[in-house]
Amino acid sequence: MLVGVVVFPGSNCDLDALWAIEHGLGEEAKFIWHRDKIVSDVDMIILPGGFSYGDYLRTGAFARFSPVMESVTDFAREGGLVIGICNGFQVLLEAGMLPGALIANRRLRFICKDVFIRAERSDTAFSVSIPQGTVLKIPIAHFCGNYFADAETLSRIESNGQVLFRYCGENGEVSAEFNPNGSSNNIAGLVNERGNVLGMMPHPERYSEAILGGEDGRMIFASVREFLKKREGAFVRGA
Amino acid sequence: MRNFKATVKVRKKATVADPEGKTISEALVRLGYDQVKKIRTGKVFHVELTAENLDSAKKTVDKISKDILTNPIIEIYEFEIEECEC
Amino acid sequence: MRNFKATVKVRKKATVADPEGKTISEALVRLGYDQVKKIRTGKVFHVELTAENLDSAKKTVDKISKDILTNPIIEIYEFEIEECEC
Amino acid sequence: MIEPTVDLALAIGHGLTEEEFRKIIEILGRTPTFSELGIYSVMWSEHCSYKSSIKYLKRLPREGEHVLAKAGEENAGALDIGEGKAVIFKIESHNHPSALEPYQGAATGVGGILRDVFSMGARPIAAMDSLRFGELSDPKQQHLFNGVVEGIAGYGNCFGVPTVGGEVVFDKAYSGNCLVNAMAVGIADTGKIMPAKASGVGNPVFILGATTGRDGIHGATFASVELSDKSAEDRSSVQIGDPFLEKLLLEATLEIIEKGLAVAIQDMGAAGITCSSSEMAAGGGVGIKIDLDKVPLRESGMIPYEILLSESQERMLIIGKKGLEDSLCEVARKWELNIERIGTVTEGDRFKCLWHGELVCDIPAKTLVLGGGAPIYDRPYIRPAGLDAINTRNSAIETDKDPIELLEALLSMPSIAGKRWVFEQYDHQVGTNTVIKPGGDAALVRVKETSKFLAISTDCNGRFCALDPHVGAMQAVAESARNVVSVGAWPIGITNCLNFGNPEKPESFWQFVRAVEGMGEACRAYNIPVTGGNVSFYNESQNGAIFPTPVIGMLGIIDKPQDIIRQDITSDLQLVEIGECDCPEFGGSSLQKILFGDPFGLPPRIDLDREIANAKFILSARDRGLIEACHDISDGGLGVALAELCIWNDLGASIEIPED
Repeated sequence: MLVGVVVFPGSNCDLDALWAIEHGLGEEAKFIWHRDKIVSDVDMIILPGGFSYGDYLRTGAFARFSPVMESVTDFAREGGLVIGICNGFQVLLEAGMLPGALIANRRLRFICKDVFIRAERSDTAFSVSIPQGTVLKIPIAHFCGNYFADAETLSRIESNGQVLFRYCGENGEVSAEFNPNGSSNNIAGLVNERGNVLGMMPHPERYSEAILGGEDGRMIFASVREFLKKREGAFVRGA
Repeated sequence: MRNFKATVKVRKKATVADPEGKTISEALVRLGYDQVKKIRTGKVFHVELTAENLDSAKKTVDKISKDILTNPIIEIYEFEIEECEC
Repeated sequence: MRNFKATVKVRKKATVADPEGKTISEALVRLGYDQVKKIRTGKVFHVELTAENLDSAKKTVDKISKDILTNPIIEIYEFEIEECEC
Repeated sequence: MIEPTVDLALAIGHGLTEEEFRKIIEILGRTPTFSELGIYSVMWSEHCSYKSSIKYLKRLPREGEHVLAKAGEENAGALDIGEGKAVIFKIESHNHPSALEPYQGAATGVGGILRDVFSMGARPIAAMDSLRFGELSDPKQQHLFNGVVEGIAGYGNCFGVPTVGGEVVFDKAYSGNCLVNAMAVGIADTGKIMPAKASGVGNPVFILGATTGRDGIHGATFASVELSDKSAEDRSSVQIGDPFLEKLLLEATLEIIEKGLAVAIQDMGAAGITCSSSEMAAGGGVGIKIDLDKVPLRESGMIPYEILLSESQERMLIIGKKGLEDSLCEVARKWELNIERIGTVTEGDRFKCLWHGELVCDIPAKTLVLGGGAPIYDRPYIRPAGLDAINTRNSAIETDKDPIELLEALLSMPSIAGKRWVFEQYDHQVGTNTVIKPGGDAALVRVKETSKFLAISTDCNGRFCALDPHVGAMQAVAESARNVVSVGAWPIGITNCLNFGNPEKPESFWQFVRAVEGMGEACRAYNIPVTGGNVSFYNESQNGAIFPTPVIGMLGIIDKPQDIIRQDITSDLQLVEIGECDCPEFGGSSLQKILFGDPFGLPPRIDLDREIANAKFILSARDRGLIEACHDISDGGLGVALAELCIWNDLGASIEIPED
């Protein structure tokens, strides 16, 4: 399996994502510079965390105009699997590939800590090997992680079952007490209607090796491998 | 080409939460300014640009505001523009 | 008591660098808006307050702007105020 | 700004003494131009020349088998950690700018220390911050504390370096003059460390990064000026940091070094172009000619004086290789950075600058720098008159207060209480190397592509140093060592940030001399080198001088994952105290502060041989698998140490103190 990690000017979790795929998952990964096109042999794309363009104007506001985003959109349109992590999630929202927006955390402070998230579905490419209801411990690190969507959009993504991860307590209970940043409905990660594009605020690449304090993040990457293997018996692009 | 100066004001739609505005108004009341009822925050961009005439300058500023300076899902914008020697 | 609405605009002093404004203007030029010569960013506060009269409302808004909304070391402010029913 | 005529009054106004002004005239054989006067005033300021401190810094142990770059030779210290890797590290202060504008002061402090590290070809893998403010009950101190933490977070998080620890201390001694010391640690390939010495006549000189403005002029001299209302009008010199540009600068600089396109690189810190180019020239024994017309400017109407002294942030001076200029510029363009050739390495030893074709500066580079012509002073020092009375006052404590109440009072002191509110604002996990997260004794980060781990600790107890700077400095080194040993590492070297008062006051300078002696003695005992650091004098204000505060930044090394001692314990374990507590010592203690306020008596005695024996004992017990966790007993004593271990692990403990 070959993973393409996109690098925007200001991305700072790109090295981490590459390392997690190579050393955490034991698969191949390569960087894709924001000005290049994506070569066809990539099985999944990661838009990594960081501060693309310094998060100036709005987080991800300029990254979405990078030349590479055209081919990221095409790749997704043809069913390719895309994960946007933290800043990467913000870029997907600005590019209109996922509904809603991310605004400043409720208490206006940058938050870096472990949180628990509950997997709402186990039938997406990103969660086939994560039983529904499983609680994962994964760290967050952001200032603008407060997911917002207007009432109509919110009810649509809930009824479509697009919400993949929700902030919760250690035993999976979803409540305001365990909502670190004020996100609507405790949303921590959601997929597009087709289910092949995931945006999530927590950083799975930071908990893909035991020595760093957790391995729950690797389960998301492992799900993608499992999904691709099961579907075609070989790694062929297209969901 | 002539020089123009625009002031673009961008702020959150009324339906969108404004954590910064809420925090500041709470702090002000705590400091004794209880006349303050509500605060909403926003951004302002002071743009200097060149254009053929006022009309085309307006079109450019409007396009920039709509496509880039504003996230239509959560924000609205307004702008003023005038010629200047700057 | 009567209701007033003020718009306080805060921005960096001209001598102080504005990395955000610089990055936005460079990005716009790269996106083809080469008419854009310069951008300076700032904040805007939409304040709703009550006061005896316009004069005391002005005094309050000025004090709030000077003491809290502005960092006098690197920022300057200006504001407009008007009565409203809001 | 039109150029004033140069005379003694103007020189005095620039912080130069009459004797220094005469020496400049003697060197040049004429009166200096306005630009040259500005250059000498900055290069001979305390901040750049170390003129009051170098006499004593030279006596510190700087040798060591692992030392790759000795203190003062390069931008930062460098130690070989094996497996082809070197650790590059340094700590620096940004005290005065932070007192004026806390957010930007702290942010640009972090930016500056990061550049020192990556200009040598090392990717920063950890940052630490040692902060000191007045009492937290004072709203002004809350404003400073809040702004400094947000500034460190704002810069470090965007740049992408994990801020993995440090310390925060609150004491009224720092109310008029906060301390913001920032440390950075990076990893480079031992064979690819980029020097800061210019070489190769004819090689091009480039300026890479931000454009140049008027910000920070007098920054260097400003750092050597006591904070008083007089310095209020210097406020316009506030420097603004751009962490996004710094991230591009990092990637471009590392790529330039990786591709062998440069012979020397130095970041532009205090005194901007002047300091970097003159130090690079003097260090390499060559000349440098700069054409100021070529320097990309952010503001109009700037004159040579301003361009040369500007401290605009996020700029690098690079000595390229003749013939490879285009490839160097290509790397800069890839990362969307300004790059401009502004000069050339020349024969001889002159630092020359042209403006509109006219020579505005022609100085022997060596005469500007430390170790060259910069003045060296042998300042008088004398033990403070009142210290005997303070030291002889009995510090034994008899109190009828309930010990549990006192323990709770200690635990709720802001200096001792948990710092989660601080480090949760720092991204302390970016880089996926953080093995032990902030909040413990020392931070621990792994070194990718090796089996090694680096423990990092910053420590100093200002109250101990106020009572006896010599013992206080030894305690600071020993405390850092206890912290790195607590996570299973052995000390390999230190950097230091020496925060002191006015060196022209003999009583204040006595504190500095004694502290440096103590630090040297302790490092010799641990057989570790001092790899460099920073001296910050004039930390005084109307409220008087701060506690003498020699902050130690120590690195320890762990060779394999099994050697890590974590602090997460399970129940029913035995608690063992290593080392004796043969007599009560409360001089300078936090308990003393709660009960009596200002420090008096003597600080706790220190026996370095016993400290090292304890450390060796712990690591050998660890080797036999006998240790689950280890925590050093420091501020607040045994009670606080036990309480912290329990709090960290949501566990209780029952303690019986044997009678004998």
